[in-house]
Amino acid sequence: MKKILGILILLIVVCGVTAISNENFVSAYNIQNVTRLTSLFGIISIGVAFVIISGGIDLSIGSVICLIGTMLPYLLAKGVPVPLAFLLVGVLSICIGLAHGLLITKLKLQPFIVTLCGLLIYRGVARGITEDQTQGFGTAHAGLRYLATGKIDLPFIEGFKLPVPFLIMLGLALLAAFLLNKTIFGRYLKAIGNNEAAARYSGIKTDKVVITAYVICSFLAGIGGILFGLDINSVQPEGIGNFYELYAIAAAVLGGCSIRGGEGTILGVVIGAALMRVLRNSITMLGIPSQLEFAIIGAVILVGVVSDELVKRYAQKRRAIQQARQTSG
Amino acid sequence: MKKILGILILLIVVCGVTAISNENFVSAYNIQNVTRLTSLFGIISIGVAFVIISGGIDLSIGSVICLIGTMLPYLLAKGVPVPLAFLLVGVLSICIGLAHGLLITKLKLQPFIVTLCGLLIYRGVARGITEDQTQGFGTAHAGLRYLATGKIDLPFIEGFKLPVPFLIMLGLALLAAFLLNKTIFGRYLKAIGNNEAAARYSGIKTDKVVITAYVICSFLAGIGGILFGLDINSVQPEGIGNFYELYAIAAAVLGGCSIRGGEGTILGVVIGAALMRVLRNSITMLGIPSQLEFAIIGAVILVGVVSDELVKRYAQKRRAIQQARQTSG
Amino acid sequence: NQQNGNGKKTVAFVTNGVDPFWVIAQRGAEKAGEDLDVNVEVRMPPQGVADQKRMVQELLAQNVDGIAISPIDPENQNELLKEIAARSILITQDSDAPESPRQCYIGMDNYTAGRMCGELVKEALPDGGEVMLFVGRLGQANARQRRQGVIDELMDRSHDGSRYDKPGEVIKNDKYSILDTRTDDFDHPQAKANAEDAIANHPNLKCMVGLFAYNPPLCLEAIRDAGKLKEIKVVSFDENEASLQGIMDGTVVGTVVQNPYQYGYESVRVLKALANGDKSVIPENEILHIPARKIRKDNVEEFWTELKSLLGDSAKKDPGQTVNETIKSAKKTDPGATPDPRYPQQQKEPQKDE
Amino acid sequence: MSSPATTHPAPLLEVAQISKQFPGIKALSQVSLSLNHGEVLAVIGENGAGKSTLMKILAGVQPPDSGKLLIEGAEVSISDVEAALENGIALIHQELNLCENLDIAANIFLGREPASWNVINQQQTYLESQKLLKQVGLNLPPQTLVGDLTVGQQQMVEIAKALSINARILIMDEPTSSLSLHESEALFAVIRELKARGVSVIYISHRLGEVNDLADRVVVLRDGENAGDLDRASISHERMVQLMVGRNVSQFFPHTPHEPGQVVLEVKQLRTPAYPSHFINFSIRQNEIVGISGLVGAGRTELLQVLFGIDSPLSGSISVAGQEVQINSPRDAIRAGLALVPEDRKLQGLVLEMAVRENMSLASLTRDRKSLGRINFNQERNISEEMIAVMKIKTPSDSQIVQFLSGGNQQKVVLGKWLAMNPRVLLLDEPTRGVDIGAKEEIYTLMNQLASQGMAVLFVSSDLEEIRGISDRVLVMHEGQMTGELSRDEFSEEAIMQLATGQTLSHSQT
Ligand SMILES: Nc1ncnc2c1ncn2[C@@H]1O[C@H](COP(=O)(O)OP(=O)(O)OP(=O)(O)O)[C@@H](O)[C@H]1O
Ligand SMILES: Nc1ncnc2c1ncn2[C@@H]1O[C@H](COP(=O)(O)OP(=O)(O)OP(=O)(O)O)[C@@H](O)[C@H]1O
Ligand SMILES: O[C@@H]1[C@@H](O)[C@H](O)OC[C@H]1O
Ligand SMILES: [Mg+2]
Ligand SMILES: [Mg+2]
Repeated sequence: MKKILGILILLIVVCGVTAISNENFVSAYNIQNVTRLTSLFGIISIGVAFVIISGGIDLSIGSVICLIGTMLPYLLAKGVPVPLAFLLVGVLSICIGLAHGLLITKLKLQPFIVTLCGLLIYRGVARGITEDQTQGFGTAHAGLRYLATGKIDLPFIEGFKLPVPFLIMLGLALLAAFLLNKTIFGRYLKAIGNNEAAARYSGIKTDKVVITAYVICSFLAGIGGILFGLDINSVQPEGIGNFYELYAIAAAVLGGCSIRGGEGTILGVVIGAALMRVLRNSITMLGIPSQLEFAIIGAVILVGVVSDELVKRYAQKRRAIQQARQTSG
Repeated sequence: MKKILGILILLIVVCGVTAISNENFVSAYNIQNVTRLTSLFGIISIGVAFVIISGGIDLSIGSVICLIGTMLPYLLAKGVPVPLAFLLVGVLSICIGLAHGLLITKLKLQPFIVTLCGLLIYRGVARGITEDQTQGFGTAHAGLRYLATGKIDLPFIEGFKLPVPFLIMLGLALLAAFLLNKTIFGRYLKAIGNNEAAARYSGIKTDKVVITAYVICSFLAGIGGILFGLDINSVQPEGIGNFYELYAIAAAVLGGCSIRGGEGTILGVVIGAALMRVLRNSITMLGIPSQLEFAIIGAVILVGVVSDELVKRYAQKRRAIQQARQTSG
Repeated sequence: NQQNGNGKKTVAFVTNGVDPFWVIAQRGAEKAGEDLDVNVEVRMPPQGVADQKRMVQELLAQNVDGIAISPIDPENQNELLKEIAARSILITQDSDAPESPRQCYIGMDNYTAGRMCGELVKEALPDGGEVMLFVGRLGQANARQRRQGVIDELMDRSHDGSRYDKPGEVIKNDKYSILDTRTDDFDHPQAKANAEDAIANHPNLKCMVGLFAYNPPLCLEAIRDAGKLKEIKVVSFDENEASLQGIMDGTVVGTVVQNPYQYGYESVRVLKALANGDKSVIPENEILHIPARKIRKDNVEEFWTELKSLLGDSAKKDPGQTVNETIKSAKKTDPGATPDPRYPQQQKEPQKDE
Repeated sequence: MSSPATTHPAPLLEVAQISKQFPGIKALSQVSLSLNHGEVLAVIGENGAGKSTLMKILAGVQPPDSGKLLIEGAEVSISDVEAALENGIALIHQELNLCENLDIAANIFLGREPASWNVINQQQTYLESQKLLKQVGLNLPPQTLVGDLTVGQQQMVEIAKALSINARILIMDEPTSSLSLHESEALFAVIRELKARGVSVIYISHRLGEVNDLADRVVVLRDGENAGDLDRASISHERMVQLMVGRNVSQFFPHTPHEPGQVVLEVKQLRTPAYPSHFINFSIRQNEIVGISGLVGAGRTELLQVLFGIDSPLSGSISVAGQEVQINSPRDAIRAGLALVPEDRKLQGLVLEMAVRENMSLASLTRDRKSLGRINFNQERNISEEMIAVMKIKTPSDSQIVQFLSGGNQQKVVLGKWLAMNPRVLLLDEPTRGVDIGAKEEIYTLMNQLASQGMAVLFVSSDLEEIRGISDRVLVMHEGQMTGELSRDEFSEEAIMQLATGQTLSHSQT
């Protein structure tokens, strides 16, 4: 909770500063856009959070987005009916996660290496299949595109409409939070992230749990790929999703996931994703040259983790002093 | 040694197959090119090997290449004299490594996160300073460019000329191997990578050693940046070096560095870098569509680590059986 | 020069990146290969200059008889271009390198094309207004030249391709103000986000100019989502299907199209001739000018019908397919010198100012 | 406060009023002690008494919050390990601290490599290592990778390393906890020799027998404070225990004979991966406590791990309550009614970052789950509260993070996790390793209770007193083989050692 508080305050400060210096920031239109993108990145960040909590890492997310994001329009263009196409790409993303999980648990390969290979392979396959040609839904499938670009009127608020991806993200986040906090799977995941051996010695089928985490991650990356594709309607295999795994990981870490495993909350991850998107938006709104975008995002993440560490140390010291006073007093 | 053998055989096989199916592969011109690129990637891979052996990771290499690679021509274009410009970018790259090392050791931040921020920041800074304009040396500094593009006649072999970067890489590799195997620093590095606490309890100033590893890595990335820049003579701030950290890490891992730390040889890393380059070259020479390039490289790395693991297991099992036979016999 | 295999000549066509635009060019090159009985190797470097250098050297290692290249950074790549000229035959296409020993340039002038784009903006906003530019990377020479063309045209400056206005500063005269140039690094979601941010941040924005093929459709997406089709005009570059559809619908003012198919076809034709020692294919000024064209509402239908008829029927069958895919099935074009019917007015004289 | 009992004007080392606070715990409070030249000083105390913390302060691993250190009367500041080494202080840590990727010689000289111009003189390290290895009785080439050694051999390397420092003050924090009797003897010989050379040794152990044999003087810590000193003459088992726990411990091994019931666990022709050429056969009955004795590396841990499904057997059969069971994972073992308290509670027993409650429920969550895989939070709380009460676990609440409990209480949490599963057979691997006397006694009592309630208890221990004290029956292993079985009246130390070293019993056949 304390970890979330810090980033929440940061988010509010960034929003506040931007809103004060540029009122367009709080226009319904802008908020809708930021919300939509937060939702898309939030979904993939939630996925990677599961892997990070299990003590692993997934570098292949961007390439999974690429593969699934190109395969859906590719299949549709080939005349595959919509439900079947969805089924196929869904199964594909699950198989990818399964492959990662199996290699990592059964062959004991390093997650970093396995998913680095994934990063290279999936984009390569997508580029090979599509021969590097941009894929799109054209003007057909407008209904489908509603999933990514649709907006829903809100009963009480004038002007502001809720982007459909936000609802998807919300649903997934609630499900993820439930999984993580209320189910034995979530408990096992955290136990494994902290101490894999102890979990195994307690009769937990750790391999199954870890594999499930990778499957969730790839599956959500797949959903991300579908939504990104539907959103922009032009999926270039060579370019789409490059570096998105790093944004997702950064969001998860900002949101309180420890790269060492065992720690993390879904709410934090979503706030982390929101902070990343709001930052990019604010940079534009504040008139900062777009070239500096990444430098600023990087600096904010760094400041975030550094201050988190310093606050932790300070709190520890304070507690020690207080206790000393109590003991002596 | 055994780890190197596997990848060496793989390298030879790839070379052999390609040479048989396309004689141009063994033309002096092609070998020179592959050697030059191997040398450039070899240099940054050697750098990251130090960090990996210390048990860390460096994701910022590509961005350091970008920053140093753009700053050198930028400074020269601003009229800074050559030696001063070299000094400045050298110091800059060392400071970057120092910053990483200090954050990781003194603030106990995760290497993954620190260098991820670096990845975002350095490229952002380079883009900001150059305002996204491509930097180049134009036709000036031809002498300087000799460092990257020069070739040296060999006394005995007709036609083939040794690219200068190869000599640079050779010098650095020998120095690195000496550091790693013969000096106290190398010993400490391996000790820290395997068991940081044990090293600390032995009176080793672990922080200093780890910081040095990051400095070496960033410094070699800086040299890489200079050479890449001199080689292509046109440094696009948004483009140069993207994903190079991943190639460097992959080369190091292929070459026998364990991502868990404590293990690795410089010879292996150089062979790893060579394999990555030769593979890309072979794909072209064999007429495989270039879109599949990455898929194939990813697959080869994966096959490499998987078979490494399987061989290790098989050897273990064999040893166990032999021992059993001895005991019972 | 050594031929590969069966005595056929082999020529190469090297692009400056991966883009649907280049797939069209590839078809042209391949068609020429078929028609003229030469082997054609097409290379698209995804990662900029370094990749381009590597691909070129690999082609040279394979002893190709000629290379037609779109240099990403012509000034600084001179050495590589010299290397090509020394080991093979060098011509440039799409983007010229006048300082290099190239025998010939095939294509248009990006700066002039940018100015044509600027003219479309002027037509769209006769009374002036706020304009914003969108492009993949400013590191690429053609992007810089196009951008400068638009700016100079709107600012009513003289024709001078060597000017450079820094990005990040508002450029304005009494009529037009060019607020910014946003780049997206070929990240399409970011390209759309850039357009959205512009809409959110500049309520008085009147026109968006997309300088790379994928930019205009993404601008259009953002404008449509924002419900601002009436307020904001889109000016386009290249013939992305969505851009053409926009011109038909009236949501896009117009587009400046090049002739990538012809770039490909002509490159192969010229290279083959040169490889056989026939220098007559090269015009005196060493520029085979394939001019850019403006496509507006009045000629889009004609252009698109031509395009579709050229590409065959399959384009109509499945609207989900992109232009580039349908081009794969491109069938019969007139061989050799007769240009592609889409681009009727091929000129062989140097371009002039408007 | 500090009044050395000896005649030396200034003791070699004086610790004055050292305090150290950890978050939530006052580890040391105004602790003082002194160490004379050529003296073996034993420091004892219950788990968490602060022994290791004090030693880490002396070795420069951790800084004290307050207090002074004096060497030969002069105050010194020991800010890091290097400073400690300069002052001639070397520490053998409680846990092994070796680099498995380096060879023996490299480990011995780590941090002090003989070198010129930073280039290591390998030859010299090998030569000197050879001598040191001989001294500690380890017959291995110094080029051997430490990762290939057994735990006991690694501990001997640690000792050789400490010797190589040529320290004036050598601190050993529980050096024998992973040594066999044989290796322990070699260590004691080394200590006596050091003492003869005038080296002072601070020796920490929970094995009071050793302390009795070795120590010139004993300092007792309790709850981070000085609890008393004993000089050579007044050292006795009872006095030490009394000072440590603050009361008299009357009956240390609370053995009540049990009437064995039905056979619950039967193992036939079992081959383990560590010793594939040996077959193991044995059985245990209800109400029985069976101890497995043997030297380090005898394959006892391996046997329990195979029974519990951590490792898979190569062949053979395991039956529980007369029914043959296939055990390929801990899950299978749990289903069959087995439970294992593993050897290393921090590595295998506990999730240190999680709460007491969450650790306690880790094994039973699946059994108690609600629909949709939800956790039954009520049941979880009930179990943990019940176990805390039954086992008298000292913790502020069941949401305390396990890391902050003392070793004994941590061990009880592991036990509680399994008792919640109500197993038929309880397997315990070194259940009292590193556990203090008070908690030890409680664990013994618990084992007794469980056995009398009908559970079969099978435990592995390297502590002979413990084996003899609480077992109904003892099995002895040697290099992966069951070499014998002893009933309670045959439990002599000699008999067990004979079997443990692979000899046949001289007086009778089993
Ligand atoms: N790094 C640390 N952080 C927090 N608490 C600590 C730390 N190290 C030790 N403690 C706590 O300080 C107290 C003293 O621990 P210490 O290890 O010195 O005990 P000990 O006497 O060596 O016990 P044992 O016999 O179990 O080894 C314990 O309560 C322990 O949990
Ligand atoms: N992880 C492992 N890898 C390789 N060998 C092992 C491993 N664990 C145990 N062994 C070996 O298997 C054999 C049996 O060891 P085991 O730990 O079962 O013995 P033990 O009697 O329990 O001794 P200890 O007192 O050390 O626990 C020993 O030779 C040991 O070195
Ligand atoms: O150079 C090409 C340009 O002409 C086109 O507009 O977009 C893609 C570029 O690669
Ligand atoms: Mg201790
Ligand atoms: Mg054991």
